[in-house]
Amino acid sequence: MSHIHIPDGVLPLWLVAAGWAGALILLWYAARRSRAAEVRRKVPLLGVVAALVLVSMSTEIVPIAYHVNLTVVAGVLLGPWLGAIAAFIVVLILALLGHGGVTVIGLNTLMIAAEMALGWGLFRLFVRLLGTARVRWAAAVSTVLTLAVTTTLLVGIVALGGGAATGRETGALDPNSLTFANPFGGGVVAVNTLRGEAPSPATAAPAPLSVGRFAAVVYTLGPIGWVLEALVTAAVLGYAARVRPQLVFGGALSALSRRPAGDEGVE
Amino acid sequence: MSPTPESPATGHDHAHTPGCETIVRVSCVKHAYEDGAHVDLCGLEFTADRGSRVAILGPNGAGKTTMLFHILGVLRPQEGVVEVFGVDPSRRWPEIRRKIGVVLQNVDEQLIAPTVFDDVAFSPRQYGVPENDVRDMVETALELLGIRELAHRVPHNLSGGEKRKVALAGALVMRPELLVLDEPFEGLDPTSRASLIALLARLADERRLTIVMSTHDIDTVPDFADYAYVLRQGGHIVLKGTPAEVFAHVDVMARSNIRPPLLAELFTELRAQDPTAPAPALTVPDAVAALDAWKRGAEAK
Amino acid sequence: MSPTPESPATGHDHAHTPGCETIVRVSCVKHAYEDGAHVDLCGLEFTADRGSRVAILGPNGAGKTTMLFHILGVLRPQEGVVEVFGVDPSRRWPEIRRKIGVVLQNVDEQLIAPTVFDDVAFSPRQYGVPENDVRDMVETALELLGIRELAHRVPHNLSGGEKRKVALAGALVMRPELLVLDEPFEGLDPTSRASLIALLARLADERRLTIVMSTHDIDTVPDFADYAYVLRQGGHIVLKGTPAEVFAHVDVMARSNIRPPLLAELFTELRAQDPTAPAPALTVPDAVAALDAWKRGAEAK
Amino acid sequence: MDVRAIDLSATSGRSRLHGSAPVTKLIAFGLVLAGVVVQQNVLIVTAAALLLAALAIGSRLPLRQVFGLAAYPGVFAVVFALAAAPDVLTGALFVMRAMSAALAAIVLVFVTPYPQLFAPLQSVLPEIVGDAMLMTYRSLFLLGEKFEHLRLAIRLRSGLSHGQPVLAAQASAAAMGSLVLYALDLSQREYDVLRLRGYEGGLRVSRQRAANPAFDASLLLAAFALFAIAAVYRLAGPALTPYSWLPAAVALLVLAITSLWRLVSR
Ligand SMILES: Nc1ncnc2c1ncn2[C@@H]1O[C@H](COP(=O)(O)OP(=O)(O)OP(=O)(O)O)[C@@H](O)[C@H]1O
Ligand SMILES: Nc1ncnc2c1ncn2[C@@H]1O[C@H](COP(=O)(O)OP(=O)(O)OP(=O)(O)O)[C@@H](O)[C@H]1O
Ligand SMILES: [Mg+2]
Ligand SMILES: [Mg+2]
Repeated sequence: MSHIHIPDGVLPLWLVAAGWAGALILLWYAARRSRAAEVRRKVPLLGVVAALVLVSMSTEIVPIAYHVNLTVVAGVLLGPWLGAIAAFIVVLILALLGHGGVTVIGLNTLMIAAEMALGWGLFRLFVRLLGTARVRWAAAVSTVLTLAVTTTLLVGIVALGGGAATGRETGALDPNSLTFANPFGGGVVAVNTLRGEAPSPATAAPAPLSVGRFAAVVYTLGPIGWVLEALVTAAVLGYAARVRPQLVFGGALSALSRRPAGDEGVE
Repeated sequence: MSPTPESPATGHDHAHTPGCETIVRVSCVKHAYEDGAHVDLCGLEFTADRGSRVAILGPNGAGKTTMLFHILGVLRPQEGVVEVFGVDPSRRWPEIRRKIGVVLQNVDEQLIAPTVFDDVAFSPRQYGVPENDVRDMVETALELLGIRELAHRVPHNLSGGEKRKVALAGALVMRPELLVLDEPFEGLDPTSRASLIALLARLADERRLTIVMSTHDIDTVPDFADYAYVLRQGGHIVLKGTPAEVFAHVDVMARSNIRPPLLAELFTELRAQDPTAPAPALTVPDAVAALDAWKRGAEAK
Repeated sequence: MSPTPESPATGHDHAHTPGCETIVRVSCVKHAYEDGAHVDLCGLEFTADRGSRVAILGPNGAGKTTMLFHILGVLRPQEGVVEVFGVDPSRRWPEIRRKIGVVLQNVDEQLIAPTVFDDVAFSPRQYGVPENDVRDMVETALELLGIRELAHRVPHNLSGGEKRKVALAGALVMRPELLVLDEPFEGLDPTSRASLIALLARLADERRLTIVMSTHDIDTVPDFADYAYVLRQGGHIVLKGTPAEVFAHVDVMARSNIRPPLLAELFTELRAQDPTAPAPALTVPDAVAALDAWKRGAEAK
Repeated sequence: MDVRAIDLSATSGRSRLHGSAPVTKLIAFGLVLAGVVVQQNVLIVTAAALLLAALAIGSRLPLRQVFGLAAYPGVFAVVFALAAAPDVLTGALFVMRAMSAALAAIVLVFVTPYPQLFAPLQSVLPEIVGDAMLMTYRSLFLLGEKFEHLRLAIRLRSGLSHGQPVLAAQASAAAMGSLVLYALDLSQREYDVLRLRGYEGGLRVSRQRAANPAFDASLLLAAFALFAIAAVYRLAGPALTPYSWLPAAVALLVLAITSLWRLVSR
């Protein structure tokens, strides 16, 4: 997931403000758009899926210190509008844990909401193209594509932020293991602010950002993370499709394993 | 085929008979789940009168939870009639929901608010009760269950028994007339179980509360229930009556995968060996008295 | 203070005595949870010998699950000794894990594959058993529990009793020597309970399987267990012995919030009324025989 | 999970900070954050960080967790500073800014239960967002526990064994899949529960009130003073720079006294 681990007080104020404005507008709009769904159905679903993303982030796949994010899974289950709300909640709680600054909640919300929406759209598309029998393939391909696109989005933000952009989670690594010794994390973080030198922060010289170099590293190393995420997403969605197919193919809101009773349509 | 403690209920006619007001009626409801599982709650009619305590027994997967869900209007009958307070709960739940308190099988998932106080206050607040009255209602409910000191605790730090009491407080806070419990004793130790039974019995008497519950714990049924219904695999209701009446049908019970309570079994076996043995007693004091009398009778001869 | 059916186990010395090999030993283990809850499993020493079936009793929150978690090496004792197959499970779990099968309290949380077959095949596959052998092992395990027809069902859609059988098949598939069960009867109907007991008893006899389980269902203990341990609130082990020995200590049991089994209660009360009444019998056939003899004795006088 | 430790501290702590009104703490947090973000003087930011540390110590928070979490954004800031800062002072400024902002947020969550933080936000956000936030809180603990048990079951069934990365990864993915299914079924059961309990939108929590209004007032005052000093330094800039050791020294003194007090009154 392209979750920006930028501490408070680093990004330029206008970018932070624009992020907040964009996120709040999205949130209001999303709340309006999802008004059709019954409140008693969407509230628990939102809570459960947001919690699911948070829980998945706090654990790692054992042999490699990689933590999944399940944002594509969340997107597939929630759809784009509820996804935006879930994104905000996830980012807010992470910020209160010190993961990403409080001021960048807006930008992070936009990033994750985009990821969920894209994952949802692409998964729908590929399921239609490949058929429901190849749900694993559809999940994997749409995850890789989603992450590729959102990484590009991130590069865009870095470019916008000018020299001030900094460390982020690359999508392939557990943030807790992001140390200097780590070639991956260190590389990305270092390179985005370096010019000619080797990508080691220890020898880094102060210099403005090179977006080109940053992008080069992200696009060469990023795919490892995308593939891992794609494998997990494929496994999870494949499992879910096997046991509760209607939830995966119809979205969790559309699917009712039993008819809602009498007083539906409270809103 | 089975003892029926009352004439079969037909329609609403006796809903206004004082002292025998039928609160719940389930009549040959059929339900098919998506994956093909069928539950046909036919056979005898299920009724619960005001102030009575009714236990639903049956093997795993018989359809006890399905029946309770129909009573709560969570499921809509595809066939058959469900009436609670005279209306169809699956269509007109909002009209009757204030009169019904519910504790489901998994209490953990039923506690949704962030603190015990807020959780118990959940229903009154949703019904628009003013905040001051809400406070009084919540305190009364917590008091009733003896858990006032838990008010500001967080649900996930409570023990299983405490969670169950909080859920019960949340179900009782609106002073319901009907209480629906799905396996309320699961996972409780015998002493907690006994105190929960005593509490429910007291509530039922004080408030003329009607209680409908499903359980596997046969030995608590004689202590607790006025009436018992027995479901067979597939949902068929095969027995109804007072616990003593029901447990007398050892053969029917066995076909429903239910072993009679230990004491009933003991007395039945005793009688098989010795026809002079006393009739089944279902609670320990009754049994002691019966056995003592029996032995004295033998001595006297 | 309590009956001890064997001399206290000290060290490994008798680990090689045939017929009395100690498989599990828990000796004054103390555990403090993060939130400050303390469980001190002191008092008597807990041991389980090869081929024996041991029940752990105690009120809610006494520390039964905590004790089982220590036996499984999930928790590491801050004080005291835990030995399973002669080693400390929290440090050397990989050496002994093939010999141990586990079914936790909530079976829902153990279903990890989308079909029953894959779920049961989980452990063998993790050990790298060739796929052909895996198939045989899984079929044997399913056969054993009589659930072959479930092999291709989705475990999440099964009833509670069926899920438990699947979990048990998963625990038995590697032919373990020790089976650890946390409240295996919770939520099962009495007949399923009885058949599970029969199955476990058969396994224990056929395979000399050692079974350690916690339970609230006191009435099944006499049928099932060779030995019973009673925990008090806080974890103290206050009683150990055969079920008959343990249940004779009504006073100690009561202090552990445990009501004696119904039959024990019945006989105790009977004796209080009439001192000639027979000594407690714990199973129905025994009780019938004892009562019959008692009454005959009275007649003869 | 960090969340559980935080929740335990927030709901069971007995300090004065725990007892003050959540709104007070939120406003104070906003003031401190604003002061830190506008500040250009590293010593002033350091003073803020020291004062926050003193607050954490004085409130008997679990220090290892608090500082561990605060150090996490610090690592990112250090990396950034090493790479991008023109001089040591600016680098130190970035690090101190990041750490004191994070410290403020972390102290806030360690002394205020999440629902109490969400409650004021609820009034400014769309209803569904507020309700979903509260629902997330409960679900987080339900799912967290569930996932722990799933992983435990897998471990006991010999999954996640070392030396077999592919199998272990497969087992992890299976646990994740199982968790997703449980989550979906849970949301359906919660739907039933909400309906049975009469939910029609608008979850409410009872707001915690100030145990000691005087303490709340002084907390606000202190936060405002911090913000004011920061603003004054930002505006008056060079003129005040020679005296910027003063706030830092005062903060250090406060920290020392608090630590001593805590050691003594253990
Ligand atoms: N959501 C569901 N989807 C599909 N089938 C279901 C569902 N819920 C229950 N069933 C099936 O319906 C039947 C009745 O289930 P129900 O839960 O009512 O039984 P129960 O008597 O409550 O059993 P238990 O004693 O185990 O709680 C079972 O065969 C079960 O598999
Ligand atoms: N993960 C945990 N964190 C904190 N405290 C715990 C935890 N697990 C158990 N405890 C506490 O430890 C004590 C013993 O709990 P344990 O689960 O072992 O009891 P038990 O005998 O299995 O109870 P039950 O019959 O309800 O299953 C209880 O007071 C409980 O609150
Ligand atoms: Mg049920
Ligand atoms: Mg337990």
